[in-house]
Amino acid sequence: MLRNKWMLVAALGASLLTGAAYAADPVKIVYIPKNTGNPYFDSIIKGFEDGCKKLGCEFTTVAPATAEATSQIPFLTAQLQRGVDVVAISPNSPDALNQVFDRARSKGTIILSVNSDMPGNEDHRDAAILPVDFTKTGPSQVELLGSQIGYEGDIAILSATTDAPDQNVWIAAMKDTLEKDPKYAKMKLVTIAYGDDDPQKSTTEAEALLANYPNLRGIISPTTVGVAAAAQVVETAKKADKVKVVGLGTPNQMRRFIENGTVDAFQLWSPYNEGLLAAYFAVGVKNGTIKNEAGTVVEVPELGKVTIGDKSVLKTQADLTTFDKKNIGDFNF
Amino acid sequence: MSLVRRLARAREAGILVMLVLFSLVVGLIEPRFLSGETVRIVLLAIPLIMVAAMGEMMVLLARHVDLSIGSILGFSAIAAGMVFRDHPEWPLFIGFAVAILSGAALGFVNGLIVTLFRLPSIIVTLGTLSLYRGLLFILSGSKQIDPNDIPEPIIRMAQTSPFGIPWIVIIAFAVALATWLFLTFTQVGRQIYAIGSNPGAAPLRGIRVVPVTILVFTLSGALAGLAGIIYAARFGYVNPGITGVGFEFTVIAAVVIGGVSINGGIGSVAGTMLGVLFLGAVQVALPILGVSGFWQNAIYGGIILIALVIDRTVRAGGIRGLLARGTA
Amino acid sequence: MSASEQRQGVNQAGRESAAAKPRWKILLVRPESVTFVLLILATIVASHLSPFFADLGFILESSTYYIEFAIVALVLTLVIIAGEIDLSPAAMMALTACIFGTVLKAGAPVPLAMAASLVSGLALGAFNGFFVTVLRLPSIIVTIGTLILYRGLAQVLAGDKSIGSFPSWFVGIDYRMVGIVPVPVIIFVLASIALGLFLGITIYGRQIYQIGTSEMAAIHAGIRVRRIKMGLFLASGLVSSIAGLMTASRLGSVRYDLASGGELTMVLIVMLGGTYIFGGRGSILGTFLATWLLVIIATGMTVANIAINAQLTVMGLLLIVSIVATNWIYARSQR
Amino acid sequence: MSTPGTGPLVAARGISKSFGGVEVLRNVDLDLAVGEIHALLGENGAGKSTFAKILAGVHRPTQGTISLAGSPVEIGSPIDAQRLGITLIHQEPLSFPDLSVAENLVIGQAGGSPLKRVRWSELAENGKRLMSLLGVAIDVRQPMRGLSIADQQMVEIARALASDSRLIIMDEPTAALTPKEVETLFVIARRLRAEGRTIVFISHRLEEVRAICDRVTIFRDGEKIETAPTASLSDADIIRRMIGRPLGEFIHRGTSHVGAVALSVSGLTLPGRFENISFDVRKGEIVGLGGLVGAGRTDVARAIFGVAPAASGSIAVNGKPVAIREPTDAIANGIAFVPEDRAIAGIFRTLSVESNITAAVPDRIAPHGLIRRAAEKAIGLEQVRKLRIRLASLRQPIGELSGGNQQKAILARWLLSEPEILILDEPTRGIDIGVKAEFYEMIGDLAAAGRAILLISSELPELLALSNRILVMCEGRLTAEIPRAEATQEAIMQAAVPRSGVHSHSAGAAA
Repeated sequence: MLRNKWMLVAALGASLLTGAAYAADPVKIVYIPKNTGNPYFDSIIKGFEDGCKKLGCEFTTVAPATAEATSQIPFLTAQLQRGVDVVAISPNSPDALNQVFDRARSKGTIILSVNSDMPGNEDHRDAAILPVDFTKTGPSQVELLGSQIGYEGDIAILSATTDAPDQNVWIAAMKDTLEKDPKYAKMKLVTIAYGDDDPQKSTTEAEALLANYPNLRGIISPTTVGVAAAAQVVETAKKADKVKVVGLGTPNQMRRFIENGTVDAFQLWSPYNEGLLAAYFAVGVKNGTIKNEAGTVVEVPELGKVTIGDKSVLKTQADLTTFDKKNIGDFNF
Repeated sequence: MSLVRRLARAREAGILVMLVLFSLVVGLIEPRFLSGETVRIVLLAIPLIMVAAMGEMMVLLARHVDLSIGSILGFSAIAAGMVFRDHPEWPLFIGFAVAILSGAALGFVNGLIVTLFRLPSIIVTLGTLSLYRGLLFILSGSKQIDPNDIPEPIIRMAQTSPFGIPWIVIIAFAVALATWLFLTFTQVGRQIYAIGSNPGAAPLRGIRVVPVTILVFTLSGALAGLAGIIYAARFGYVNPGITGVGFEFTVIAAVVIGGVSINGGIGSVAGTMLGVLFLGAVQVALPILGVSGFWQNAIYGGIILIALVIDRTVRAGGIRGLLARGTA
Repeated sequence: MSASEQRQGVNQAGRESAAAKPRWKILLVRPESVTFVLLILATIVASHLSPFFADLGFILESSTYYIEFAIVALVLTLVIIAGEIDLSPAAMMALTACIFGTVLKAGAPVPLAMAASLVSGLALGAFNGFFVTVLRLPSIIVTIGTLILYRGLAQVLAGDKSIGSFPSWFVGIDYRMVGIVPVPVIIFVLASIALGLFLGITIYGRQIYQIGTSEMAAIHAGIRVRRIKMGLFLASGLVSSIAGLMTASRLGSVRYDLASGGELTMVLIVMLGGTYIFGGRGSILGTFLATWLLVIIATGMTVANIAINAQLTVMGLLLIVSIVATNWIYARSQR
Repeated sequence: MSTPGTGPLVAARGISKSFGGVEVLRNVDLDLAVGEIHALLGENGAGKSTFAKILAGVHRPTQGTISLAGSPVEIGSPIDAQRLGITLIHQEPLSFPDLSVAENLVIGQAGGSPLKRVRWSELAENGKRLMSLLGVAIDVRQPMRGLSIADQQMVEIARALASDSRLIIMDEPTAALTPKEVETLFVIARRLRAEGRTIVFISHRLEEVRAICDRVTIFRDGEKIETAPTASLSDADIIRRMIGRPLGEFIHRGTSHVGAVALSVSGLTLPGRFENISFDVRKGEIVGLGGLVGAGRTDVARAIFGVAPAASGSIAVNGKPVAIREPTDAIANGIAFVPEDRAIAGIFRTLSVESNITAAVPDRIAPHGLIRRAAEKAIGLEQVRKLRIRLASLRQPIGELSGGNQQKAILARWLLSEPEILILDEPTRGIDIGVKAEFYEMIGDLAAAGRAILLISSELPELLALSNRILVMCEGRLTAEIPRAEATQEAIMQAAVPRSGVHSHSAGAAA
């Protein structure tokens, strides 16, 4: 907390002294997460900070209070007015920001979509930094749960909202895997519930799952709010041995459940690395050392080589990281 | 006139009938709804709303409204969570005290502004809704309180107690009982009803409207603070941007379903409890029926409007009075 | 209850009539005066806070994010002067915009979809007006109910999908410029002049003040109170759908959470403009100045990288302080 | 007159009170003895209610001191008054409609901590006892909502009894009561006096004052005129002191020619308010409408004007039936209405005199919707001159004017609409005595100019002086029509007071 406040002061100070602070004209990067107070994005910010420390770029972050579609726009405009070179953003809407992006890019500002892309609107941003190969999320989650329940029994999915694009892609892949891979033939997907990424709603939905399906063996929740709610419900109902919970969660959010045995394992990737990669990529593109086109290889000391893919998409890692009792102590985000 | 009185008395009975009918209809569509498991889920879902609803009910009884309870809940939960996280060695009751006292303090400020400047509470608390949320972001440094920062005994409150019923349920019903005793058997409790019933006459009758009004807002804040602890217990973490957002509308919906008049003076603890139960049943029924969560807000809004019309009808002395022209 | 005391005082008769107040004193208690002073102060402070602030083009561009609310706030000013309030316009903006998007997606041409949005705006306003004028329920509570209901219906209609791919001529109203002034700002200025004249020199404006000052007296003077109030709620619905369409054009897409929390901003603008929360007093000029005050404050804080938590705090404080100040000045002027 | 050896219970010295710069009480000295019933008399607006409210802590005096039982006291609030043993029975009963009768009897009473336990059975017992003492059959467990005004008034009286006060102030307590209830009240009042309590009795009814009051104090124009033993003054003496000049001067020598029927009302009914009201008003005629407060007179006027239309019955103007659904319809038919409660239903307090005067004639100042300042100013000035309205500027807020000038502005508003039928509801309430005479003159002139006038008034001398005929209402019904020749105060009162002794619970609205 202390460090955070200091950061704020530093940012404020920097903003007041702009003009005199950069004799060497460092690249100015701003990151706009979905909303403030979300621990997930704090890790991305940390990645940016560490990256910029090494590269000598100037980094700030600003965020709206709510993850509502338009709440990022005033911040975006203000940053452009401040003359930043690179805007990295985790957009709250796949299309509401298009107009502002277009204008920023016409003035030479680089727009990076971080952590999620803008499906269908890829030509409004310069590149996307994604944490993992999203096609692997679905099968990987199914395998994780299957291994815990002996590849047999009723399972359910607790998702975010019915229209959440990422989650829907993953769920489709999960269904596909369950249907086509004979390994999972005995696992039966009984329902998909939607908790709207709201703790209360997710909790009620998870409770309804337990009530409606007495033979339920497992829940996959590919959203951080949902997986925590599901774990909490299973713990409260004292059914941890019967119903296994897997999903995508952050270590800090899930640590308790891992340590008390409610949850055996869950998955995620490294948001920190996203920030790091984004910083390296941004500085490289701005300085002309990296060509923003498919096939170019970006080298980040901590990550190794990352190749720019189709539609200028960069992925920090290929496979998801699995967290369990053995390794969770190594992570703090 | 007798119709008015009968309707007024029948408020609680009416909600009970609504609750039973609703459960039966849902049960007919989806028999799984009528199970012991549902009762357990509903009981777990309602303490959060019930505790805050008791406070909001008192505010409405005094012919005011408190829109800031969601932010107060968030603030108190963060404050208590920070105590738990930064001082794990302190006894737990300090966290409780911090939550309840910080809530009471914010409620006190609401009451002070409303009475000191004679402003409509709805506008004042719309302002403090934003103000308190801002303060809680500042207090928390925009950092959430993670599950492993919340002590084990707090989490267990949502799971068990020596009596088998989870502590949070016991707390909720204890708060309801205390509220009932307070409103029914103390001078000041009756004065709350009197102020809401006729705010103009209250000071002429020797009622100290200003302190009583401030007290009501303070109690509402304190109970929202207590609800903050229940939130931490039930959901296992507190997030500055999520915890308590939109909570005020849920609570107001529950209270007005419970027959508490938005024009003050009318309402009972029993009715409010039924209102909370009804809302809990709706919340649990939606996923069981497979209705999209997107309907929830529309249903709340509709319920508030219907309750308003019913209240107006009762006060106007039935449908005929409602349709009578001219100025009332 | 000082008001009732004063009433009784008047009722119980008096002898001498007090002398009229001097002009300068009347000017001093004009509701807009404080707003104007604050506007100048805020501009100075914001310019010192960040070197990037003092750029007219930038301020005008940033203003487009608040202009939609401000246009609604102009009508809300009339509603509040008439002694009522409407807390649902932001939700109406979302619902009518979602209706626009849905109709468009169903294959209708843009003009038809726009018409659907405008008509639904009128219908939503009429729904509010029905509760207030026919059932005689307090508007402050009714519109809290419809605020939740309309937003909920928008959610039912659109889920959390964003509805987009509007034709390109429809998109980007805020990038169309007249000189360096974006079109929404032009609309706002024109609407301000029109409503200012409406309120200032037409008989309806006069009657709105009279209704807000004393509804009973207005009824007894043969003023069609219900009709005028219904008209105001209809106007509120209509202007909300216009603002919703402007937002849709600016974003190029709509979602149920469009303009969420906007009711706070709208009420804030009207209150900052010195309009009296209990009706009978206020002006379009005040709301106009308050809009720029808000734009300056919000933009100034954002461009100075002041964290959002401080911004929430400032906005909440501003609302409360502005009502307290207006009430205080008003009470003083009555002495 | 106070008992020798003991000082007065209340000694008020130099009490003055102003509201917004307008003085309503001037330098009043008054002693109230222990164990007396003391009448405060005066016309409406003479200051007696204000004085009573100062004693009860509702208002604070601008100047002056009050001593209670010899020691100076500060009565800053109703709570202070209660603690000092002073209770006020309000003219219009105060109640908490959602609380039970029993609770209404005690709520807010001083004493005990806020957390003191409420003992419900005791409350009910206590309530029953008080009700039987007053001889009324009210179930104390039912909520106040729905009680008639008379019953509410009895609860208000019971409350004063329950409070065990040494000074009980009754502000027109009998206005809504039946003779039988009034008698019970008097019995109780005498007993309270015997217990050594002091009662202040405010009433317009001289016979009641004679029946129980030991002394009377007469107020006029905010000043105390005289305190004297009741027996030492004749009715004529009292009236002379109240109005400052002999009654005779007021009588309008009707010179108007009474013409055809202008307004005809038949079978007008609004359930709960009034029933089957039929009468005619002719051109050039002043028809008085008398009755007690709450008899439904104002409701009838509001119905004719369309503010709260009747449920059934018909209204005809100049022989043609008209449908009046809202005031606009009434105005279109040439009806004007000067309402009783000027502060609430008459003036726009913070708006200019000008805009107040022109409020009912939008078409004359704004022919195409746009206001013509010049026309408005001309109209305003003309009215100010015609009615001799005293003001500093036409743009001045009307609230800054005196009551009489406010009322003139309202009258001006309606004269602008050139009405054929003018309904005046208590037109001279709260108006200076001098201005009152001007009003009487104007009303007479209006009738002389051929306008039909319906005059509602609670001041019997006013009715008697101005009316060609007097209609009387009681509990929502017309009970008498008295030609001028036969009209006396007694005749009017007889028709105005309910006879049955049983209230109809439906007639419960304030006039």
